[in-house]
Amino acid sequence: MYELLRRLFFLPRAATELARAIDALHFVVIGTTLLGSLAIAAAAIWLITRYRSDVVRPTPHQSARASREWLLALAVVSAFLAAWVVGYKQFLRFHEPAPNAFTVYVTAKQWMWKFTYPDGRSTTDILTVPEDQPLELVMTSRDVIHSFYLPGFRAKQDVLPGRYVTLSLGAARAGNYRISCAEYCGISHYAMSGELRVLPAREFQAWLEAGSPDQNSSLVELGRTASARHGCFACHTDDGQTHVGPTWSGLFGSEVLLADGTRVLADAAYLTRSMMDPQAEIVAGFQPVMPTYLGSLPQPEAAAIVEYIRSLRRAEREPNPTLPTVQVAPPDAGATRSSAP
Amino acid sequence: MSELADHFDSPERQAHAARLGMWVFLGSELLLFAGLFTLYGAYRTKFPAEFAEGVRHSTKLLGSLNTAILLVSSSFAALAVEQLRRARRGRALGLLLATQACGVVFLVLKFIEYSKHFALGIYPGGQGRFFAAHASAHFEPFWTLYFLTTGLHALHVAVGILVLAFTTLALGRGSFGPKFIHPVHNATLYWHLVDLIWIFVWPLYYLA
Amino acid sequence: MAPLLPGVDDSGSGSEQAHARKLALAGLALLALAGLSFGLSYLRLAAWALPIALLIALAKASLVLGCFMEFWREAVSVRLAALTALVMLLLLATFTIADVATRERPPLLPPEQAALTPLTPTGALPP
Amino acid sequence: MTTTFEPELRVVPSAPPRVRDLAREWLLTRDHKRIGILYFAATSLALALGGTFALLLRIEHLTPGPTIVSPATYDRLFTLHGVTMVWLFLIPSIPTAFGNYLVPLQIGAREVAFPRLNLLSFWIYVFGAAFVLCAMGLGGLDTGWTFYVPYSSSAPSAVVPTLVGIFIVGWSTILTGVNFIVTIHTMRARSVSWMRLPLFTWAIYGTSIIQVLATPVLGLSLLIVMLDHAFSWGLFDAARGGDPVLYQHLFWFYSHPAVYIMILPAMGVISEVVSTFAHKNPHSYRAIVYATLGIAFVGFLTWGHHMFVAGMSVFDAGAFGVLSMLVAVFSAIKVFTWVATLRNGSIMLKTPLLYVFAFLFLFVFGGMSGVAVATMSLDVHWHDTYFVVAHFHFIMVGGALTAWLAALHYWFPKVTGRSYSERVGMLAAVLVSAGFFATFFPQFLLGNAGMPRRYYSYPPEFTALNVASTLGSWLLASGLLLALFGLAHAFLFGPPSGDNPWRSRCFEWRTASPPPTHDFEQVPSFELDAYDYTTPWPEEPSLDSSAEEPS
Ligand code: HEA
Ligand code: HEA
Ligand code: HEC
Ligand code: CUA
Ligand SMILES: [Cu+2]
Repeated sequence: MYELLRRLFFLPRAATELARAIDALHFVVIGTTLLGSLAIAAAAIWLITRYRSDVVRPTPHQSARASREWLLALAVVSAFLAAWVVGYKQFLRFHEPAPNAFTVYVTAKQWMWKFTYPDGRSTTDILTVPEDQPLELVMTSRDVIHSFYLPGFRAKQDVLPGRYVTLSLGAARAGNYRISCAEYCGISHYAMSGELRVLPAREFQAWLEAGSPDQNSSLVELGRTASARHGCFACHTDDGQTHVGPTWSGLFGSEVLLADGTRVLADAAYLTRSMMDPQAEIVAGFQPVMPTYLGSLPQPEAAAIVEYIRSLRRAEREPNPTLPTVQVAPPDAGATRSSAP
Repeated sequence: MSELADHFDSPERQAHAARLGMWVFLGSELLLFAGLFTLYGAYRTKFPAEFAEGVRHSTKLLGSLNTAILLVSSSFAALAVEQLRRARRGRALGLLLATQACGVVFLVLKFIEYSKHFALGIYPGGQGRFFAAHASAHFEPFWTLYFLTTGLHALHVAVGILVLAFTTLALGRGSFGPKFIHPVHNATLYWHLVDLIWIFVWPLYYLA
Repeated sequence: MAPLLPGVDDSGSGSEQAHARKLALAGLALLALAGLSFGLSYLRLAAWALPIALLIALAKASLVLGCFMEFWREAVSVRLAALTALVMLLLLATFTIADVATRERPPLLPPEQAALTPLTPTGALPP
Repeated sequence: MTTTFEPELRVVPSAPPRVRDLAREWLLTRDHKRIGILYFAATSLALALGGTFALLLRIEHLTPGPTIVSPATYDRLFTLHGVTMVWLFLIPSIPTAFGNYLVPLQIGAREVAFPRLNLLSFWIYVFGAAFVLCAMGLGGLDTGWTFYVPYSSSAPSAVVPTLVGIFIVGWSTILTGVNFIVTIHTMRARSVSWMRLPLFTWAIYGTSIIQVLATPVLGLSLLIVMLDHAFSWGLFDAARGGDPVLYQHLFWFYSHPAVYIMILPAMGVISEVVSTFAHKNPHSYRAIVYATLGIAFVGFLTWGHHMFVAGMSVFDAGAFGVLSMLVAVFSAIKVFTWVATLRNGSIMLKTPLLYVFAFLFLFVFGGMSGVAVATMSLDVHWHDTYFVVAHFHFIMVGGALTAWLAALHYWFPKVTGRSYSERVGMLAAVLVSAGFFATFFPQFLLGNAGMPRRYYSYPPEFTALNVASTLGSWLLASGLLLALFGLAHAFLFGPPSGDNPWRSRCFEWRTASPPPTHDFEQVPSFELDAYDYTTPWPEEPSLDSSAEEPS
């Protein structure tokens, strides 16, 4: 039944559980639309034929009863609100941080997609991810607004310059899915496409091992040197001591209490936001003194620092994680501002 | 210009139409500034520290002097209408001229303010050496909004002066009398709106 | 005070004169409020400075509206027109500022989902 | 204002005096009826232009790859199409052409409140429109009609002149709005109280409120974009702390209410036509009035539904989602009322009613697809795809343009005093509706399949649906041409229609057709309600409706 309807509505194959749930809502809402407009049209035809008259006659003055009007309005509004409730819940799932997520950094620019992986490697326009692991994208743009669109996931998110936005996609079924740019971004907007390849775990591992032969330092190592170079250790430590800022040890995956009383999960997205927009979320008990690194900390280095912070919680147990080696793009020459005051 | 246009059936209706038209137009003008107030609120939420600091850099004395001038000018305008109602055309003319004079002084002071900012290297759009020296913080939104808001407001002051000037001329020619003052009233309404907007611009950009 | 102010004089009928005096008084009150606001700006009111300044501005605006623009003497249609415009201004500002103020935090998650236990160390890559 | 307005303008200096007088009489007229007709001519020209651009867009999509134009030209074409259709055609069309002509007649006035302002506003419109078209024609603009920053602040095209032109047109919109509000408040004949106003006038009233309050916000956002493009002020530039999403807030705070500027007058037309051709009072007059005002006000609260995936906070997104659902209810109430009005009527099936029938089906479909895109999780998939394109064409073409055609046929005898051929009219209506459906229904499916909008070329698997859409657009265009041809023919050769061929009770029909210069020889007392069909008019023989059919 689902399959039939999906084909009838020209929807592409659904990659995730969430996409299927959205399709179900889709069928209900569009089904109502079709039936509703046909019903209205049918009623109009019937009334026109029934009351059509060759002679213009006086007609009785009719007025609706207010109670009935209210009832009708209430019925319609409740139907619409029901759709909203279900839709909003599903919508939120695109923005929930997923535990265990496979996080990829996405950089959009006219007219290509660049993907930076947890192990530091980068690819253009083709994104390869493992099956059965929730996928999370942390995205930013180098120039104008683009929109990352995965029809198979029923997912889309505008990618903005100067900001990191996240998109949680859930675990996908193996297969190839089209990526398009959905926000007009200039003359080659229509050509800014890519492909998402979801591989079964084994194949993914093979892909990982096959790629990037000439990489020479681990991403974690790179993250450590980048942190040192950008002066993070002036305020942060990696050994559990609190300094000007909170320590990074054990930070990743923990729950952070913010100054305004809310709690957030310290995932890749949060850490990235902490670097790029530190004033937005202030950790409880600290001063809002951290400068923003937006524009001065290039994407690959930010990714590396996040990986480094992530490594700090397992450092006690499992030293020297055997992450694949990486290659990081040279620091971004296009950065517009220096961090030095 | 005769007092009653032929498609109106009474002078009261015509006056009501003119006043309503003016007020609706003022509502429209208010929404022009609504966008600027909104941007102010949004950017201040984003950069509270920069905005607080920006306010400290503004030309507070001149701005406050301008506030006083506008308030006084508005009082003059209101009194002018009052005098006209009592058929004192001479006084009304004087008060209207005083209102315009205040407006001109306002614009002159505004000009001085701007040149002070320029001297410090503060230009709209985050251009100038002030911003180069404070590259780690984002002062640009505050200053760009400052120039945009006060500039647009100054434009309205200028238009207000012109409107008042035309009204004064017509009044001098004797077009309006105690029974037919709504053109004058409307011109002052516009002036009051310009004042109203400044009443909110002032604390936002100069005081706190 | 009256002779000092242009436009206010002692001739004319009582109620007319009272009206002119009222206008003059309103003008003075406006200046006084502005002075108050100016003075307060030198105190260190921190977070309170802006709300207080805006409250005073509101008071001044009501004076201008009420006395100079004769808002309350206008027809209902006129008052409605002005009020509608004001409401629209507030709506635009409220929703836009709310966006900036509530960004990047999904506050509407049910607590059991928000409160996640620390992750397994191998979160990055599949085994 | 009785002194003559000395025209300095010499329109055609060398022409013989008769032409010159005629030109002066029309181009400097302060008669609301003539201004309405001038507006009609100007906005129809805009429709023809915008429609021509649309046909080119469709032809380009006949094949997946390049077909007739280059990518750069395609981008300019859809921007031209959107800008022309929205600001030069649909927003002014019904209010300025039909509103100007009919509102004074419907309220028993001899003029609008500010006739000179009315003329001024027409010329501002013409000037602004010419500016926009020249700028875009000569310089080109490729940002889409939404001008999103940061693309628009650096786009290598004629951003500034085009926006200046739209800014000018905006002034015309505001002045027209002020004029109508004041007219309806102060110019009503004594017996025409608020709750006796014809529904079309109510619709124009609601529209004017939106025009006056929303347009300045558009003006401001365009101004900021211009300053950015011209002087690099960068208020929304991320590198300078700016936030491009704030631009979108400002733009949609205008543009969502603007879509109700487009649909409310159309709804007003439908209310009139349904009641007239059913010869029955609206099932609930009050419901329609309150729904009109409800749309005008609540319509201001939903702008964020264009930004669900724009990087807005999920809190705001949820709020805008729920408010969008609320505004939709008012439209539903209207639809139900129109249908219920037909019950127990004495229905005369003529071309305008046929258009109303098309409107009902297409508007409900399009409106419900609006509810579908307001359902947040669904919009994540549909946003900026052809599904949205289909949604708004269903409402703006299937709804508003259809209502415009209905109005054209309905008031044609009122304005010209002639009757058109029902046979041609009905054939055109069927062609337009069928062509419309063939053009835009496939676009819903394209959106589902994941084809983004503003795409010059597309993957080959979308070919079949695109070809169907293109063929449909030709059918639609021929239907429109046939309708225009029918009316043009009737204008020149049509038989006289009589003063009130539809046997309408609405106030504008209580004077001659076409009306005398001062609208009413003597303003009637309007004792009978605009929608009172309970009694036959004494002087009016109950006519056999087939007698109306022109031979
Ligand atoms: C005249 C123009 C017009 C009108 C009236 C509307 C009306 C509505 N629109 Fe539409 N819209 C546009 C023009 C219009 N729109 C345009 C131009 C765009 C795209 C802009 C761009 O990006 O370029 C757009 C885009 C747009 C979006 C953004 C999509 C996206 O970009 O992702 C959304 C999202 O919520 C939306 C929602 C709605 C809703 C809820 C209504 C409601 O008002 C509809 C209400 C009507 C009904 C609901 C029908 C009547 C209902 C019944 C009779 C009930 C039947 C009963 C049952 C079946 C229960 N519109
Ligand atoms: C009022 C609004 C309106 C109207 C009426 C239309 C009418 C039509 N539109 Fe338009 N459209 C928009 C508003 C409108 N559109 C907007 C706002 C956009 C978004 C732009 C953007 O992305 O920025 C858009 C985008 C848009 C696209 C998407 C482009 C893209 O994203 O790549 C397409 C594609 O098919 C399209 C097609 C059509 C067609 C086939 C018609 C047809 O209905 C047209 C029918 C009309 C005619 C065919 C004219 C007939 C008359 C003549 C031919 C007369 C001949 C001349 C003389 C007698 C002098 N439109
Ligand atoms: C001037 C001191 C200073 C410097 C330099 C600094 N930080 Fe911070 N940082 C802080 C403070 C104080 C906090 C806590 C308050 C807050 O959240 O902003 C913090 C918080 C953080 C957090 C969130 C920690 C948590 O417990 O949630 C991260 C991640 C972070 N910083 C990363 C970095 C990185 C990466 C760098 C260098 C590129 C850096 N910081 C440089 C002062 C600094
Ligand atoms: Cu990138 Cu469109
Ligand atoms: Cu909308």
